[in-house]
Amino acid sequence: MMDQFFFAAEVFINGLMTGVMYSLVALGFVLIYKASGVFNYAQGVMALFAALTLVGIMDGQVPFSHLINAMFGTHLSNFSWTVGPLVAIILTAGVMVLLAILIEKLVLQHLVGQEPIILFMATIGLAYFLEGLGDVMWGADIKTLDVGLPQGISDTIEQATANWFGYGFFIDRLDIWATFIAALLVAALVAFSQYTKQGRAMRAVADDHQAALSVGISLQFIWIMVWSIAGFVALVAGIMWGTKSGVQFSLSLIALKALPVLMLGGFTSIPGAIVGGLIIGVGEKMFEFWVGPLVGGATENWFAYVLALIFLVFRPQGLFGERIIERV
Amino acid sequence: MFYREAGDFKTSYRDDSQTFPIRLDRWGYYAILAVAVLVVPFVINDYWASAILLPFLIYSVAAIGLNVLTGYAGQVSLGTGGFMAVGAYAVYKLMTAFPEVNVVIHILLAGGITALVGIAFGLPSLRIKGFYLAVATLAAQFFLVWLFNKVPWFYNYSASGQITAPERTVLGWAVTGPAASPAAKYLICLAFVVFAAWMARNLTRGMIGRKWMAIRDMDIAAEIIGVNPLTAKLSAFGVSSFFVGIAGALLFAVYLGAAEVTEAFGINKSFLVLFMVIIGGLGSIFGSFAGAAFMVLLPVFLKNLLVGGFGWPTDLAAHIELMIVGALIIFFLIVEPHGLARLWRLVKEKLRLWPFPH
Amino acid sequence: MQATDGYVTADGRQIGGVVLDLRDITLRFGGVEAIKQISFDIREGEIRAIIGPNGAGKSSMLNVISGFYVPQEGEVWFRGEKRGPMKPYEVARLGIARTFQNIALFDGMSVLDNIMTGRLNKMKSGFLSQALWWGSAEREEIANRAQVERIIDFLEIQNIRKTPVGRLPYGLKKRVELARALAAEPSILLLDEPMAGMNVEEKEDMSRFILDVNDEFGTTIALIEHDMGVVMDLSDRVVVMDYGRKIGDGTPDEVRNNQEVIDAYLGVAHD
Amino acid sequence: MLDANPAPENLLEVNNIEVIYNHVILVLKGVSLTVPKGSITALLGGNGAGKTTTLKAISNLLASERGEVTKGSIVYRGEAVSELNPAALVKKGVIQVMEGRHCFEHLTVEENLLTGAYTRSDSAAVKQDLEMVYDYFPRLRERRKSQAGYTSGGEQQMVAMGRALMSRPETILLDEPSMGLAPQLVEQIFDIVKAVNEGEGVTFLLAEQNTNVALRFAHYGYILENGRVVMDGEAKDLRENPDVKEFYLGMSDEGRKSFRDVRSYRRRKRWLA
Amino acid sequence: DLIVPNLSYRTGPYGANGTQYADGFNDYFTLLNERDGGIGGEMIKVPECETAYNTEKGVECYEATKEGALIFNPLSTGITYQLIPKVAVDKKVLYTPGYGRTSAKDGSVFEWVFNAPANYWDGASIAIKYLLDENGGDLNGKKIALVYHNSAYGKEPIRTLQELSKKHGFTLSEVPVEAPGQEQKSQWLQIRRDKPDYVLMWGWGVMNQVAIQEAANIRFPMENFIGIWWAGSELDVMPAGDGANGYKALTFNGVGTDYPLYDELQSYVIEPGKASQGGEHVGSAVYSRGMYAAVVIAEAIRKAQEIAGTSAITPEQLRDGFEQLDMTAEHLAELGLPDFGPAFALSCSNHGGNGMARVQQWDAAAKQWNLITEFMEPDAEVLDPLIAEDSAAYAAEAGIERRSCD
Ligand SMILES: Nc1ncnc2c1ncn2[C@@H]1O[C@H](COP(=O)(O)OP(=O)(O)OP(=O)(O)O)[C@@H](O)[C@H]1O
Ligand SMILES: Nc1ncnc2c1ncn2[C@@H]1O[C@H](COP(=O)(O)OP(=O)(O)OP(=O)(O)O)[C@@H](O)[C@H]1O
Ligand SMILES: [Mg+2]
Ligand SMILES: [Mg+2]
Repeated sequence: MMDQFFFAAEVFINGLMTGVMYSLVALGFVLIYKASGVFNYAQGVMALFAALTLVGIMDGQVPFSHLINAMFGTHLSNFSWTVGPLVAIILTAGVMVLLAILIEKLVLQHLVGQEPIILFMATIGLAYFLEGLGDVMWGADIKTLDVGLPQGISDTIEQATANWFGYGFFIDRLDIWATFIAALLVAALVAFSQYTKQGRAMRAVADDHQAALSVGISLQFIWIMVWSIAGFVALVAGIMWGTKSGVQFSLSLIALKALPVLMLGGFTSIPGAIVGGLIIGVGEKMFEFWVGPLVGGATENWFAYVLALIFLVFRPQGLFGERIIERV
Repeated sequence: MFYREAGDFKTSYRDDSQTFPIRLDRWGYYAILAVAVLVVPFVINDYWASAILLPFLIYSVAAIGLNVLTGYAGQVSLGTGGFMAVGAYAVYKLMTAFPEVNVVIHILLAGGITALVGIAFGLPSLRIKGFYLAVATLAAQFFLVWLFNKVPWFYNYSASGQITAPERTVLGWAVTGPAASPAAKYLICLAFVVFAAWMARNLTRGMIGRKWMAIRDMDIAAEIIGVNPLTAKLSAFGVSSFFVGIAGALLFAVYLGAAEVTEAFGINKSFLVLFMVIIGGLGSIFGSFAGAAFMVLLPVFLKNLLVGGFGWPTDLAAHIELMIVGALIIFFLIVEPHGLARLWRLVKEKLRLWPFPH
Repeated sequence: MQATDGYVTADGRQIGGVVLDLRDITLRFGGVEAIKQISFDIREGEIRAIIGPNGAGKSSMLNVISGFYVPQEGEVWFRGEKRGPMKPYEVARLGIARTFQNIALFDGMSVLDNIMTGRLNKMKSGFLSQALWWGSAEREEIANRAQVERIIDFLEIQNIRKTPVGRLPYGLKKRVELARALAAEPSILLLDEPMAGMNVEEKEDMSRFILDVNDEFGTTIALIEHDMGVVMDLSDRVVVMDYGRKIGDGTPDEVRNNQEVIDAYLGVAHD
Repeated sequence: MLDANPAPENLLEVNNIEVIYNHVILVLKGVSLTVPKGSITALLGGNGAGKTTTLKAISNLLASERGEVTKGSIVYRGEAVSELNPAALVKKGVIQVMEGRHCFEHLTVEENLLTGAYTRSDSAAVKQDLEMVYDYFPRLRERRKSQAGYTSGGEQQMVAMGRALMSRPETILLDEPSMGLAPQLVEQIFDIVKAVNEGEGVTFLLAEQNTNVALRFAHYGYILENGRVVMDGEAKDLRENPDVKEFYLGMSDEGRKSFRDVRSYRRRKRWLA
Repeated sequence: DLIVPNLSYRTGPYGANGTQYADGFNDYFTLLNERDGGIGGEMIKVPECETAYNTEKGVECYEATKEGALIFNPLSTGITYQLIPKVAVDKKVLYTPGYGRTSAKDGSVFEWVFNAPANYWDGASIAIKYLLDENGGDLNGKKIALVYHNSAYGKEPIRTLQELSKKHGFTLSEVPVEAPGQEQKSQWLQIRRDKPDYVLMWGWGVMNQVAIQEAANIRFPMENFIGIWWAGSELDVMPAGDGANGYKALTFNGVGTDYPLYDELQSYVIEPGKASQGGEHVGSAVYSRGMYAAVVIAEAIRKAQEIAGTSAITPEQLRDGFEQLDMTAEHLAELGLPDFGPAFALSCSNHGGNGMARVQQWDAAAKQWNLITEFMEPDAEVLDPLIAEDSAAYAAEAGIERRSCD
């Protein structure tokens, strides 16, 4: 009986932790949506691209080696060096900034003032492009990513809980780290968007491109800034998920797990991304766990969406999203 | 002045509201249709049917369907794959349960069933808008796929959960099953495409279409001037799902012949059809065709060019193909955000003025 | 003030009984009280103006009439019956049409289609008939198109009928909006600042249209406008609002000389 | 403005510009105007004359509407500015108040005003200016915490105007400031324009339908019809011009006409033809 | 020339596995061309076409390459289902070793399809057989969980396992994982609670890596965790590091480069730089499986040439070659691959061989797979009726006349 209870608690906690992992991806979406009203479909691919780049740098891979080999008949694969995690992360962040600049210059700049769905479509084009680019640059193999984050069940927690409750809780150390990192990111991002001039400008841009231009806000600057931050967030998400399951194409699909989170929390709310993640994480785990076996399992994907949908019916802008202004 | 409308006067409101008000356009379309019906069936081969024409036609139907919902009624949907699955499974159940009934009726009924499902999943649209709705329709996508995967009744308890289309004939010609000739498959799809385009065109030029567009452009104002959002949105979901269901039925029964729901009707289908609609042009029937052509032909063309033409290794070609498709999507959006259909209209406007710049 | 069954205006038009009666309307948005205990009526065939400073609650009042806002307190009586809670589209079916302060045209549609939407309650052909473009659908479309063309002629916008409204300049958009409202053949027409952003010449045109509608079809008109010249010249009776309260109600002359109105709104006396 | 000795203090010169939307719609067909430093210049004309387009061409906001300047040049303080981006232009001191308010709906009234000061970094002075704006528009002080999307039309107009003032510009391009404002407020806004113009030397170029008020406050006026300048002159001369009087001021020889009487036959203006 | 198209996938979610398989497939034919000048004097052409594991692209590839082609091996159960009816019309051979439609083993219904040496049902049966051996022939009262990819592929073994559970008295719990399977916390917590004695896995792609990682996380004993052959590549175990040590998987091909053939591969293909994609993956489990598929095809071609008396064979002749193929242990040894695959023989009615496979185990320290059993036979008593039933159902559904195989 007691065991059942502890077990439920364990599922609950693991749900929370999974939710945090989802939130890490959702955060990137929120940032870009807040700053430009763009629903960035490419966020998942950006996480993949960042992780690929990070591994590539760490392992000293020659970028585009396949292409070069195919064209010149060479046999390049690796440089003779490897790079430490910290330096590699900084370098990768640099690459993401570069990417943000390119995206602004080549895409967004030309689409100022277009409807959201058009911009959405452009990010889909971007997703295709980045996916191809990531593969061409770094190859399509599965890569193991190890930046020194601890992984596996935490023995300390297991022993402590075993001593206290007579039931050892299994909690992944990677998840604990993810929670810390997510909390930090959220705090920093909330402070930035609510209390700084650039944050205010960013929200202004989301509301009305033309008006933002007319008061002298440089869309170019705001967008590069926001996409850089979102690129960095993607890198963080890529590190966490890549550590967990290897860096490979499927990493880009975690975006689909982030969408219900976003929806539930509200597209425009940074704290919403976290709270939404927690609710979705716990909700889908509990459902899969107790109802799943009755209906054949594998319910998580749709259940997350249905859960979000139920919330939306009551709050169409998500839990913390900005009220949708309806006036005539 | 290559393209002229001057001298093409209308003397009645009926003439003025016809589908192709400009004579030159009308002839052009008749010519295309004539070629499609009278020439193509005689020259078509397996490759052209399977790799190009069938997917193009079937996705055109799906794109018309989604365009009704997203382009005309303004409700972004990412549930297309799921609704196509409804069409596919409905037609499968009908075909196996009533083998004596003509498959054309099955396909239409499958569309009807999908319409009902679409209406049910359209209900949240009364509260939820924009991208929130888009994401909410994903609930339909994932739920439906899960359902067809989990409930064995849908796939007639086959061991692997695959469904396979039995052979059915129309006017004595096999149109489904392995023995169907490319020409027969092509013609049946063509018939449905023409039917879908014609019906969608009728709906969108009349009052129903105006209600949809009113809801799309400004839903509150529409309601105040008398549009009932409930019926307008749900009818859009219904009509859209009807076409999408037909497309799903054709995709499974005529084109693929066998399907497994997670693979054939996954989320990627939803995105693919949405791309077609946006690239082609929201709120344009012609755009649905243009978008379907773009998304079906471009990858095939690029693949043939890069692998066949330049002899690149397939993996490099595939990756670079992705990059090119992505870049082209962005390029076209920049050139004309409202899609290929608008681009085409712009070209016509230019042609009309030519050689003068404006 | 007037006889219950109407009155005769200065220029000799017969005004009928009360068609729309608003009683003690109070409307709140969170803490903001946009309308406080306002009552007034609109009579058959009259041109009724609503004026007041910005943010007084005029547009909100029209929204209450259209059913878009539901007042917390008060009742709306329509043709002698208390109107229950109604959705905006149901209100439209009663024959109440309107235009909007911030133009609410359907940007993606042509002028013609925009105006045709105004006739949606006049077109009854079924779904199937429309899908197949058969029988009633086509006949009805043509008949209604003819009606719309009359309105287009009337408002002198023939040359832009096929233009997408998104491209039109502001003033023409206002005119198209009026056309859309007229297409519904309403018995009551609510106009929210129909002449904002127009120069005198265009205002003259607009005035002419409004008067003609009122004259030809006997349409009752409620009008919000900031141009005092227009208001004073056109309207039969004027309601004045300020901070959600009603501070005056009467003929233009009465209002013009009401001290409270002068202080709150008019500023210097207007000619 | 065909003075023999062109005034050296011309702040803004627009030379014969053409604007095309969507590559095909020619809207401005050669518009030229000059705005002397410290002046209030009015741009008048009917619906669709091209006033808004002219202002947007100056502030480089056409790109986002898929319009472009295809001919002519725009010179600000002797420097061609048509290649600058709008933000850079604001830094140079030119700010536009757009037609139709364009508030940031989700930001509060106060945040809207503060974004106006985006290009400034003197926070103390910004605070002061905020108070100044609130003094100009007391109504805004009352609604400072509400989201701009939920304020009334007139309130939004005040927000837009206040936001522009917050950037401490050298030149303000005002597009239909009086639209939708109560009469007293129209006067008040023009009084503010005048005060800012005289007190702080800010130059104004304003597009206005309310010719009456505009010509009372402006120094110089241009009348635009159908994408061309059809008449220009000192404001007081324009006010006396019989055509302007009839078509823009609604005056006939006998004084103001009643709007009720315009139903009879009216003479159409034929300046262009 | 003999044309053997390679419908591969090197992109998308399963691209990493697909690449290795395709490399092995290509390299073996390159070896034959380089070393022997093809088969029977005919060069082998292997045009490659990218399917991205997508059925529609698969069909496109099939149509694009079928002109003159002998045989297809699309490495995707979904694409296989598309092609089964098509190859019957076009008269092409479809070879689906270890995947595809299990009942295609019945050659009297599936004339053109071959799935030797083993299929999913064989796999399920062999896994249970292995467990029986481990438990002294008794699984009564044991709990076995099946973690599977929630798709046609993953669902394949369920029927068989249910039958086997009836026969051997173990309880079976089914734990589906929705593709792609990046997140499996609830599945593994469920396993942690239910404490099954053994876990079987039908996974593909990222699902495998995550499952092995999670299994390690809940400290599930790795040696009680057995994957099907598609869940038995180096890619699956590497990300879990030491945690994966002891993990087992079925296989029907050898692993590593410790076979004489690899010396020749080295000198004829890899060193001259003719290896597909630079020979990065030579010797990996999936590479070896791709190569094994090529070996079987090559031997069938050889047999067909022998029967037909001509080197330029047709697909029909290739089918006959397959139906008379006899892969003996000696023959494999002659090819330089001793004990690389099971011995099997095909016939008109048996297109699936005898279904033998063996178990391999991962050694995390040495980073290699070790073969820990001999080839084992599946439980024909259980499987044969199932196959007969399923192929009969297909024949009825598709209106196929059962071919006489006497
Ligand atoms: N984005 C656009 N695309 C196409 N045409 C446009 C666009 N914007 C404006 N126009 C056209 O340009 C012409 C001038 O418009 P503009 O808005 O400059 O006029 P305006 O003088 O400001 O009129 P108003 O007083 O009504 O605001 C109009 O005929 C209009 O139809
Ligand atoms: N949906 C809403 N939510 C919150 N406040 C609102 C809402 N609608 C209107 N208000 C507030 O109610 C008050 C009255 O607004 P309303 O739009 O009716 O004014 P108005 O008289 O039409 O003014 P104007 O002449 O400026 O258009 C304003 O202060 C406005 O901010
Ligand atoms: Mg108002
Ligand atoms: Mg304007």
